[in-house]
Amino acid sequence: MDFSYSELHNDIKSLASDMLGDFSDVERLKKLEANGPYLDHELWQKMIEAGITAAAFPEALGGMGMDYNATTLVAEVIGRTMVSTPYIPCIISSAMPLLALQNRSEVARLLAQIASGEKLITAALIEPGNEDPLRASSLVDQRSKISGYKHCVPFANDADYLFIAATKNHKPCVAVLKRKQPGVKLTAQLSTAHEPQYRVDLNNADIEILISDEDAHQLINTAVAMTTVAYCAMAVGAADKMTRISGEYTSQRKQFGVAIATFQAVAHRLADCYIDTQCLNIITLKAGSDINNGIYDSEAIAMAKVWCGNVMHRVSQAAQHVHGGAGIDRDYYLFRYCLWAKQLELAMGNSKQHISKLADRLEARYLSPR
Amino acid sequence: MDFSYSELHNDIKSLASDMLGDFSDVERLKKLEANGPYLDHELWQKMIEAGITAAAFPEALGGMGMDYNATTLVAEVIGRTMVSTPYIPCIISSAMPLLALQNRSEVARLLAQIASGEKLITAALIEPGNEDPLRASSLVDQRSKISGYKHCVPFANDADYLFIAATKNHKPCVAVLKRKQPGVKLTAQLSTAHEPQYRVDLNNADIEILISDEDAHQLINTAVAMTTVAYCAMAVGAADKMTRISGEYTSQRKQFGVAIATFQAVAHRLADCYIDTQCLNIITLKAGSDINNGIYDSEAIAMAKVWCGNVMHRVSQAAQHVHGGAGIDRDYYLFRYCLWAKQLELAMGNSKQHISKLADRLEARYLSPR
Amino acid sequence: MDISYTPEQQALKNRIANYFKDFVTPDLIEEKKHPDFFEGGGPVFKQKMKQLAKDGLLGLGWPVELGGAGIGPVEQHIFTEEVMSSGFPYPFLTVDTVGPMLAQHGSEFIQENIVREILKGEIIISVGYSEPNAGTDLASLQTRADRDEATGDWIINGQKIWTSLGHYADYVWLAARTNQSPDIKKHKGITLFLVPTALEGFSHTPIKTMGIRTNATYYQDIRLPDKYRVGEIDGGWQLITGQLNRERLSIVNPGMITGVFEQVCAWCATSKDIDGKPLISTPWIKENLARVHTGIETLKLLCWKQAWAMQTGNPDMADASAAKVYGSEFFVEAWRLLLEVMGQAGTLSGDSEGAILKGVLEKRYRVGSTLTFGGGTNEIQREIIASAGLWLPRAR
Amino acid sequence: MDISYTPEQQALKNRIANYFKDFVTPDLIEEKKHPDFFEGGGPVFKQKMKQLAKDGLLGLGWPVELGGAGIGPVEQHIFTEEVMSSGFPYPFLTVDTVGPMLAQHGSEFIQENIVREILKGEIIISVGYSEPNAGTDLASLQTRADRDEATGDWIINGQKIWTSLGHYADYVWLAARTNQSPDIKKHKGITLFLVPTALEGFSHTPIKTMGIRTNATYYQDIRLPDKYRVGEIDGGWQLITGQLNRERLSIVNPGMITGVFEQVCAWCATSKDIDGKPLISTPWIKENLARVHTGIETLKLLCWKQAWAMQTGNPDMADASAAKVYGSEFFVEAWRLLLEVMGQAGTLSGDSEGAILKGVLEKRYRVGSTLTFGGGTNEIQREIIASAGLWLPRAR
Repeated sequence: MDFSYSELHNDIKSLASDMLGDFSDVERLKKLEANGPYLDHELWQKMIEAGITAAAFPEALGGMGMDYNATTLVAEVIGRTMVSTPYIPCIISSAMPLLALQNRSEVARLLAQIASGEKLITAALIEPGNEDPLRASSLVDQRSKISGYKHCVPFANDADYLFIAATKNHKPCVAVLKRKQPGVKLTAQLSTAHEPQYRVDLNNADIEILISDEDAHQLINTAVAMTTVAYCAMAVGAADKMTRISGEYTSQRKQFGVAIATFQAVAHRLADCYIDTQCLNIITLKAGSDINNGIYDSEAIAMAKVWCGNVMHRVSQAAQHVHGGAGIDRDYYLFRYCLWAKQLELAMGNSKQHISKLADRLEARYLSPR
Repeated sequence: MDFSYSELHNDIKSLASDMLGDFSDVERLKKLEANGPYLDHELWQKMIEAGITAAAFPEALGGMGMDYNATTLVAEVIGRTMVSTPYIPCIISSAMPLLALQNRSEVARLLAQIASGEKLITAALIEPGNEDPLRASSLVDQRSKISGYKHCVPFANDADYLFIAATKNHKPCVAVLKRKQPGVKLTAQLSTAHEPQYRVDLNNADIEILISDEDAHQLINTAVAMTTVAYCAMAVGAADKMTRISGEYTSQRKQFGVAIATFQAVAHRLADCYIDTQCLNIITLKAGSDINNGIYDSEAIAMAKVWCGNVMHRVSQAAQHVHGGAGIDRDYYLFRYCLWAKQLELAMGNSKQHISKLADRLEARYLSPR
Repeated sequence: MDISYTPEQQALKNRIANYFKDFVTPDLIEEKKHPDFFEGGGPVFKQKMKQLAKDGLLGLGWPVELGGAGIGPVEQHIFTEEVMSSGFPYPFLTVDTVGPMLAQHGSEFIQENIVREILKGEIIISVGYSEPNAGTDLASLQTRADRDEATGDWIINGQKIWTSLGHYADYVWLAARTNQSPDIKKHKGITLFLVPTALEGFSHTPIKTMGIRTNATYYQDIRLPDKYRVGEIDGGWQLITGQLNRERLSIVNPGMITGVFEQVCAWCATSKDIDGKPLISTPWIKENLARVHTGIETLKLLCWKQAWAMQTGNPDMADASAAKVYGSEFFVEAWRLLLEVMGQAGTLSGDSEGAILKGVLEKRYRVGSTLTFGGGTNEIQREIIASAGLWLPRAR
Repeated sequence: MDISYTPEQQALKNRIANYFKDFVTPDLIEEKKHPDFFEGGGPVFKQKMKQLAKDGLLGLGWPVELGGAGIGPVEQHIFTEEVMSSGFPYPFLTVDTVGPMLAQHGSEFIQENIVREILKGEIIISVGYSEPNAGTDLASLQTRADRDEATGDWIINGQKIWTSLGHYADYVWLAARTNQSPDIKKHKGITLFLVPTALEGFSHTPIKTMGIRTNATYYQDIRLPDKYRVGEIDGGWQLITGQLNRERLSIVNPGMITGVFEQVCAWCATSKDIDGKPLISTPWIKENLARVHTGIETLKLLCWKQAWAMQTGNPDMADASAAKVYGSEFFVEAWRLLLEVMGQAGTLSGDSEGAILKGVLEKRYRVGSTLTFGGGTNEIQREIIASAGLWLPRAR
């Protein structure tokens, strides 16, 4: 049992903290978001150059050979800084799972292009009315043409490729799709967090199926597990930051002649946020550790997402509340965290869905003959 | 819409408050309970004599012709004073539903005997492993003999009769059973609240079936509704009293040189108890009003029991917590309320069961063609 | 004790519900999409307000001599629940909180000219209390009104924030300091004024929030005739608390959620999961809905009780605070529970492709937190309950 | 970062789990039914303690030179989780909180004579802090120890309450005032002593609570040799906080619930509802169980992290408080959720006909609330978190 990070992990975290911190200056963010959802190309380029994006790729593909834990550290820093990059959909949801197929030359080539920043991939996992990627209703026919709908696909308009969960012959498959082709139509969607998202209409589009049936099932599970825990890690960063922003604000804001943080009601509510953040953090670390150990169906993953939803809701509401009006003012900087809080709560299954899943597993375990 | 009570209602409430208050002197209660669960015969006799027990009976049967609301006022006072009488199982669970059959001479005779205190009846509604009185597994055969098990029957050892929900020919029926007869065996059970309760083993015991099939269904529903809301009313009294006991204690208890009620954390927690009590009270009033209006399947009844479970849990824990050790000390007087709190939470369906019921109703309503 | 509508109240409710069925027309929906008009203020909204007045619905509970219907607070509440449930941006601050204060405490000039206009749907009033350094601690406000002894006019200078509707309101119900003496308690030097926004020296700038637009408002050497003063000089604190007591109930009006709740239930009944089963048959989804349903019914009862208490005497102060805390925190929980049933698609906004029920809940999340600190922060409400409801010694 | 047992830790866990499978024998279960022996103290309990010592399990994490196994805090925690889960009334105050403090700060006499006896399972120690007027405000304690300058002995007078196990403990770890000077801060005049309960002048009376028996203990002119003093004169406050930091983690040990949880799940799987369906297939029942399951796994992780931190350096103070608040409030919630699945039959006690799982949960309800105020009330823990974890200015 070891709760400490290696030196290399600490290095990548502090590198990311410094860089993303520099790029999350509030005035800069305001300017970028003035025209709506955006990708911070300048920062993304820097992250690629610094080796942050590909840190968990093997050296042969341009990476540093680190593990999944390293990517969650970056996700946590993103949650702390609210920069807008495709790190999670590109690196964690798409590239990391594809590492399992790196012995295939076309996959290795793609991964190397992602590592170098030459190409961008994003993940198209969910569909309108169906958020289970293992039962995608996007169908691939015998000529490897896909038709169907995906939505809430982050950064699709900037991506060269889409990592897609689809169905062929009633079985799941994983495919890579070139975005720029006839048969692929994007429609911008506006979501709470202001991440650029798109509905993708697929109409006999060309795809390359990478893997099918049981193996595809496993790969989709991997992508889902990695994405889920990445959001939880991002939530850890966001929860901690919201709590600390609130601590600073209430330590300075005076009413009745004293800092409002000296009111027990305020201090204790923030203490509850601290406790919540600790709990979310520890279960997220466990889930990440399980993924690192190859356990993609770990109960800790569902548990982490249960906490993620609850903590994002509670901490975001507490932070807004103790700020009074300032918390929701778009001139201040708390609101970005609160908007992402809702997104992180609902993406990849909310607390109730995951509790239901855990409940079904518990039932099955205790009813199965021993 | 009228939230006020009639003068007569206020009179019966203050009569009950005074009398039950007198009999709930802590030293008296301690002496009575020294030998385990008990019925306070002296108080019960006084309540009968004062006309409190039969207040909602028609005058012809020895009552004052009041309504169901009057009985919940008495239940609230019981929750406030923690006296141990069979008022709820005898009057509310058994006699009040039987009023529907008062035009039958044998029922009228029994009710008059209950009113005069000559006879005591109690309700045997639930069974081991089955808490739905509409689906009792206690079976009545063609010779009107009953066999089966009931449990958690309050005051059974003091009762002359048991009001029983049973099944005959696969349909519900309601019967009255003489306790003292071969084929009826009582075993004392110890429950959280220290109300005297019994398991009743029925083995070919004689019963008198009062009503069967659809009409029995209706009568059982009435008994269940009236009992459920009576517990909610008792819970209102208990919640308010626990909150006020805690308010007094924390106003006097000093730590760090000040009354601990001046700490915001304490004051606000008690304010939350106040809010909880208000909510429980208002929904219980609504449920009682619906019963008064003959609506025994009112959603407000289930909602009141949802609140009852939640509020009993929260207020009891809060009261214990702000007291520190004193709250659980059997030498002090809070603990009786806390023990009953758990009983009131779990009797006649807990919060989760009633939320499930409401959920099923909602589903049915929205899925039914309009 | 009979907690149900009288036949007359039931008939009124049916009539009003029927009236509002098609009241929110597509052109109003379209108008509300403009951030400045989400809370009213556009031309369609203004026309609808006049329509409401003409149809005799604006002042059901108001005295007849002021142009109301004089039916009573319960009936007024039945109306408010329905109008809010319809989605119409009903100006409850004007009609249900400031209006009645003006009717009771306004000068003859105000009574004659402004109160009647409110009931004609001609006037919208903003509330000007909060300042950058005076939020929960309202008594610290620094906006000042100085008497011009020569004319008797008041010269007003200062700044307010969170002046909702301030960009289109006709008046601001403004609290200003009229006594600068350090010897009196801070809350004893405050006077209330009704400031016409048309006067020279008034200006506003938008504050964009997560969910809605509100305003900072500025008062520079505004010369205000004394007839716009409300109540006694230095006697504003009681008017503030009186208005806030009414506001507390208005902001937790169940109409805020009843309509949305029905829509979500209907959506869950008609939407199917991947196995073709209605969403409403999923255990956790119907449980979420049942919890919201239970919360709504409870909130309704708390509000009815308050309305009934207004009719019969003085509503209890601790109970009003309890309703405000319960209601505002219930809304926060309810928006969460309802949004959960939509899954990730619940995060899609307004007109976005794929947004559910036009993103009504996504929007509610973004405006939902204001209620727990607006109208008197919930911490202050709990202090009121602790002292007025439980007689605890004061904290601090 | 690898949050899983090493193969050695897994083997240890398996071995210990196996060891405890049949450790709680029927005679111990029977003995625990006596109110005085529910938390240990009876002859069977004492024999079991010696057995644990003989089998080398009492001091896994203790240094070898004191008779321990010297394996480490994580291993000690693995043991404690299992022993608590078994239902054995493990004296964690003695072995896991006071014991280590004595090993670190005790006099030579104490080290030689008492510490070793603890690891032999021969000694039980009670904690004597709380007094009728000193609970959360511990520094106000008034029990006094006065030096007899002639002999160097201490004369102890005073009263303690909530002295759990005080009716059978061999020693009380007692905090007493040794400096009455009004010029020093209250918490700077306190010294720690280990008081043998066999000494003349010690007595106790039972305090019956909702769930368990505890004690008031009295100290009348007890003459205590200086060798029973622990740490510096007037330096007791650090020992108190040191002991409480350890207690905080012990009282939220997940072993308190893991065993019970398994039992409840198994009961829900084998019990059928009236339609013959296993209870565990009812949506709300399995949801309740899943919520408890999630809470337990989270608590385990928080405790593992603390045990690991003890091994590698100083555990974080705010995190220990966070674990205590979370754990104690989770237990309260968990007992409720588990009891709910039993319905009304859940209220039946112990040996009663119809009691489920021998009323284990009914009992837990009655003892459950103590954790939120015991071991340093949760309000104080939140103050610690606010200042040590969030650097907020101090309240009051």
